[in-house]
Amino acid sequence: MSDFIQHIKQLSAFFFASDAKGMKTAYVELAKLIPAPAVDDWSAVEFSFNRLFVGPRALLAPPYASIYLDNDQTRVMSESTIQIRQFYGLLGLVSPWLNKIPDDHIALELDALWQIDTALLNSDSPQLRDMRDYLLAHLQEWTPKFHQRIHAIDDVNPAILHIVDMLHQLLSQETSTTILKSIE
Amino acid sequence: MTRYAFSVNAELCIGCSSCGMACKNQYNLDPGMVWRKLYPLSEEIYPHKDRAFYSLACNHCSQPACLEGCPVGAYTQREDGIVVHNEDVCIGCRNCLRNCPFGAPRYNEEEGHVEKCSMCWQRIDEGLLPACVQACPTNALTLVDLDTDDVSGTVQYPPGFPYRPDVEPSTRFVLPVAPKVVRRDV
Amino acid sequence: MDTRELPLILFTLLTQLAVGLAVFAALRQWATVEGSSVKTRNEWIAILALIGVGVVAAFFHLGKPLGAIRMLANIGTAWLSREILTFAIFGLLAAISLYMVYTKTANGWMLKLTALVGLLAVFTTGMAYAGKAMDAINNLLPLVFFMLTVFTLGPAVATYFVEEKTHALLTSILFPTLLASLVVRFVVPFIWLSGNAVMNATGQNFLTSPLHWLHLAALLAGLFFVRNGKSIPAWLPIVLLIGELLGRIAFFALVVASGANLGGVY
Amino acid sequence: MQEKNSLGNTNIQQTLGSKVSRRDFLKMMAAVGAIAALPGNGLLRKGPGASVMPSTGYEGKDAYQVFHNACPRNCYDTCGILSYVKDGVLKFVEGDPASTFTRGGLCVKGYSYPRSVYSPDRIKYPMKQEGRGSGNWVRISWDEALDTIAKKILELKEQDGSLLGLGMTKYSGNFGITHYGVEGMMSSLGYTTRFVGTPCWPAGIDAQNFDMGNMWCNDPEDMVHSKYIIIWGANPCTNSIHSMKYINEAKRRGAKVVVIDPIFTQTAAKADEYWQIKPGGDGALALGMARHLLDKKLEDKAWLEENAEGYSEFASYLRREITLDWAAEQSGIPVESIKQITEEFAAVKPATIWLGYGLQRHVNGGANVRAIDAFVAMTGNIGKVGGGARYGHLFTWGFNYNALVQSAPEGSVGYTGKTGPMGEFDTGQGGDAASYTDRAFNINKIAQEIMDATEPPVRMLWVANKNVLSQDFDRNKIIEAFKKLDLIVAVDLFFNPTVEQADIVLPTTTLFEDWTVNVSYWHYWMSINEQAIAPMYETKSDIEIASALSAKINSLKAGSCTFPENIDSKEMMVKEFNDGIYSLFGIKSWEDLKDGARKAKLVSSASWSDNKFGTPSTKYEFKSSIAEEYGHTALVKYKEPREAYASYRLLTPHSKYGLHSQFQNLDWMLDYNPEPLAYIHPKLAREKGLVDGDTVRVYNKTGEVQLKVSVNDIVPADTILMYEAWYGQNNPFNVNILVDDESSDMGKYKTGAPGVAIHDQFAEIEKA
Repeated sequence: MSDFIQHIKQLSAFFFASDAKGMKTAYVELAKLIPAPAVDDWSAVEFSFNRLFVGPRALLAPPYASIYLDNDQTRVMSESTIQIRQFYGLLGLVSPWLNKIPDDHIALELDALWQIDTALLNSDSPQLRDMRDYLLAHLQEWTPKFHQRIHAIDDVNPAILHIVDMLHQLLSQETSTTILKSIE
Repeated sequence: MTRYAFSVNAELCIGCSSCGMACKNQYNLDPGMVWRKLYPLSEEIYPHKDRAFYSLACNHCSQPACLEGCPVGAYTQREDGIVVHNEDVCIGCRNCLRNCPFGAPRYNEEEGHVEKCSMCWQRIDEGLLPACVQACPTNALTLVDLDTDDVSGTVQYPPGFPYRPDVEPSTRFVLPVAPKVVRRDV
Repeated sequence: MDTRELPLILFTLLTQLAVGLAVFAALRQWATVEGSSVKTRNEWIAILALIGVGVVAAFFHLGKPLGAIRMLANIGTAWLSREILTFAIFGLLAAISLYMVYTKTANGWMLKLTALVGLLAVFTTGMAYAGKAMDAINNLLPLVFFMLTVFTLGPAVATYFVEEKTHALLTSILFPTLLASLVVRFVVPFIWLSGNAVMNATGQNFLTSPLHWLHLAALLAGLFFVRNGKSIPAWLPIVLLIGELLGRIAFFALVVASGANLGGVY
Repeated sequence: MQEKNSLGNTNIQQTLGSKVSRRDFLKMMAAVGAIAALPGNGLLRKGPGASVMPSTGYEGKDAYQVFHNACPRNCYDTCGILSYVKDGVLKFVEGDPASTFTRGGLCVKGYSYPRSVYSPDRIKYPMKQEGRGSGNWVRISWDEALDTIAKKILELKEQDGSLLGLGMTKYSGNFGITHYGVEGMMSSLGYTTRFVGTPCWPAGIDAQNFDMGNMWCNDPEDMVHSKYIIIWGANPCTNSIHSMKYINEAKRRGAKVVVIDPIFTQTAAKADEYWQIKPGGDGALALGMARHLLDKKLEDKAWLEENAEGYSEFASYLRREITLDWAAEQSGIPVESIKQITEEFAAVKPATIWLGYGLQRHVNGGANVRAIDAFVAMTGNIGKVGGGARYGHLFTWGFNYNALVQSAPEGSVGYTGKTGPMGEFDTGQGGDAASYTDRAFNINKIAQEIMDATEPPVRMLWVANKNVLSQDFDRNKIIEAFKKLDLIVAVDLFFNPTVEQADIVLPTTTLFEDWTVNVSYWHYWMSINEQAIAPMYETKSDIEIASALSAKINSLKAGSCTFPENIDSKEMMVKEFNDGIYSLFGIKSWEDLKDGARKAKLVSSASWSDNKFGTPSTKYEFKSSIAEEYGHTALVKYKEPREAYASYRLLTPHSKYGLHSQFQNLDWMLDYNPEPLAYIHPKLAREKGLVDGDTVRVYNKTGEVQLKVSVNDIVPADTILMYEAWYGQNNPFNVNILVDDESSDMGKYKTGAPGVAIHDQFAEIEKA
């Protein structure tokens, strides 16, 4: 569990990175937990990262949930984005980039998951568990498509592929264990 | 009594497409989804290609074939004649596509349901015009009440539109007029 | 063609085959003096299986399969609802018939009733597919087409369940049906040509489509090899089945909707 | 579906049973005490006021906050917009019902606005390209971006002793008044190189200034009073859709409408009569019509007597050199038609001509406009309600241009040669009285000017409100010229061909994220543009960029920039208003505009209603000394059209689905207009063996484009028509690959540079 928390925090940090340095820091942290391929050229990672998630060219894999959950895949800030904002609201949380960065940005959603898990460490509230289940299910609904889309793109930097694979694997595992628990 | 209908005046229509885009804008339709659009008249009907149009969406028929054939009752018709489709009830059997002579219902593959023009009944209930009608810069597209408004001088079945008295489409039309043309000889 | 229609192609074809088999199972029972002694168990198993597969297939044409049960909601006006209902009853009766045949308690009336409801179900299908958007088939043609399929595939496939001597009975039905089917299906597209723009376009589509001509070829082959008194070759039902399948694909793929011609001359 | 509404995804129900339903959510809201916000990566503790669950679709007017906005695109109609906002998100837009001109409507472009705001493809952050055109971009902070830019500017100053090495090109991407802050930013840095003039309408502006002393059209709403309307080279059905209702109304009241255009436009289809004129033959036709007025003695002698200068000379010129047969020959319009329409036009008053911008995009465009003006003047329709030679106006543009008017820092060195105005909106006021000025280059010859520039060469280019590589002429030449530049900075919304060639891109706000005020060059309404939503990502308005750059460069070297360091668009907008504007529009304060668009209080809907003209003679001048000064004939005279340089005329007018390179790239627009087409006449199609949908090569000396053809009799057989547009980054289509930078005759006088002969272009066409 606590390992999972660490992963989520660092994954969130990676997707939040605004430059190669930030990507490297998170990557190195994650490498401590799960062995990762060595990276020699970090600016190559950054170029690739920006083509996928940042711009200025049209994004190859926009990092926003609504793009994968809605039929409308060319609009951000949709209803489902606002629902995630409401969800943060229920947790008593709010994005500092309200109405600037869509609330369903992957890094923010992972951060929310991290916040819940950290809170659960010292207080086991059934409601919090329900909300964790919801967030996890929500992530598990779109991140596989996100993962798939990135894999469909030519010459994505291996470091980024490693990260999205890791994200995919962690969330899938966590979801299955959660479902098992919920069945008991 | 009130019987709402669209009136499409092709003489006044300037083919600007504002009506169709106003509709997408009002309901934030998915890309690719179109409830209202312009249908250019073929040269047998109007002598110049792409220069005369019917702006068409749902014709809110008096005997709606969509409603009659819908197995789940997703369609209802209001007192005022507006045919409303309920996406939540719809199960996407597309039988209405097989029945509407005007191709008004559109299938949304992703959502697995059919969608169509609602004549903006919520706006009408608020005393507003449908988004498309409000958007029309020349009053070519108007909302009429067939029970009270004078629609003489309009036709129900113009060329370029199916003759279907069996479903009684409510839309009324005015035909386009072509100008005198002086061409250079080249 | 629109692959979304594939489930319906299967549904209509398989259920019509099922009804055809039911009719002949009942017929044989009725045609013989001592009712239940005739062995029709395998037919009824096949019939149930066909209905099952057909219905399962039908689910796949829905955008929201989970809502299928709601399809009974509009019995009042929607032929589609009525179709679902009658097929449900047909399925039920077929199950009962199988049970009775199995337990040797079958009586002719029950089987005849089942066959009758089956025909009724095909009737509702015929009405349901007379779509108002499709000028070419907004009439009794779907019903005619479907019934012809019933009386083509029924006797043809039934040959697999009966012994040689009963072939005569089947042939006596199959031959005229094939003849009628061939004539109707050959003539209709030409009649469409003389109709309005969308009917004409439909006619054009058919007359230029290999699907249509292969279907006719299958029927012709049938006529050639089905002779009174002669037995039906084992491969023929397969050919006819394929023929009907191609014809059914054509039916779903080639009919033009009037909405496709807005702005054009009708 | 129910679950979809409440949870945004249905599968949860399957995966976790019905654990989390809408109801549970509300329960949770009550149950869950806010967790202490931990030092995570982003999410913070939320303040009070948890909002309710969202729902879909239209929720009724009351569910939204409504803001006033204004469409700032380069368009006649400049529509007031109502923006409906919920949860801080723009949901949909409508027209501002307060304006009788737009009457609550927008256009196909305006209704697509929510798509551009929330397109995932928007430029989000300042970014730096490692290797121009390499596609290798790194995200940088605003601070780093401005630092790089400021240092480059200081370096140029160091190197050249002036800032003339810094060039700026900007045009009509956003006509909001505060966007002149871009020019202001340049002025506040010193004397720079400006790409001046306009690709749009300069020849006509000069022509009307020579004739009447200003470009000043009647209120378009008074066309309802016109008894005869000639729409000459304009296509309002596409480019000013809200004007059509007035023309229709005039028609309903019995007016005759004639459309003169090389193309059978949508507007032509709405006319009583359409003339397919030979492109560039407009002047000849107008002079022929004028000659016929003389022959039939239909001119308004009294008015001419009173109000015209040089008329007799003009009349004798007509008698001496113009015949109807010649006019028919030059224009392609038969003599009989010319006679008939001329007589009909002269027989009624008021009668009016709407001169479009298309007809002056020729090497003889200005001369053609003067000839048409002259015809209207002869019939005595100038200064009449429902009459006039309508072209455009800047009557309502009398703002302070606070953003624009900035003085150069102490001791700035600049250009000492003679320069003219810096574009059509340059009110002449402003700048300090220094002997130095900016260096003015022709905006329409950007490639050539950059290539030829010396002492100093242009080393840095600032691009704002402009997509140079889509909209400027001879695209291939521009790519070459750009190689001479050390630093290109592009400020934009989307990754367009210009951004592709930039070294630094700065993300800018949409109109919904900024404050400004807008007026039109056609109608007389003014609309405020409120900030309706927070700026997405790290976008900044032109004003915010200017003030941030000012702060940065002054921190590096004090006294380098005079632009206010802490000012936002709203403050700047407020400063734009003055008593002149207030009294013209009859408002007490700019705040009044929050109730809706306002119309100027006009003495008369007619321009020049008092017949006091702005010319030296205060009369209507058929003979203009100023025209002569600028190298044109003083007298209104025929000017030869451009020689063809290829087999077919190429016309590249505006599309209804886009405005220059904006809108057509949006997904919704592609639903209605998926791809570019070349329109050719059936006769030409037969000659070339082409049918609808064939792909063709259209090429000439400047380049080649490939696209599909539509065989269509709206074009003559000697003409290829394709609409200008940028279809987004995956479609290289660009008509300006085929348009050279040949100048039109006029424009220097009022806009600082001549226009471009956009419609004097020629090309070949072959099956690809």
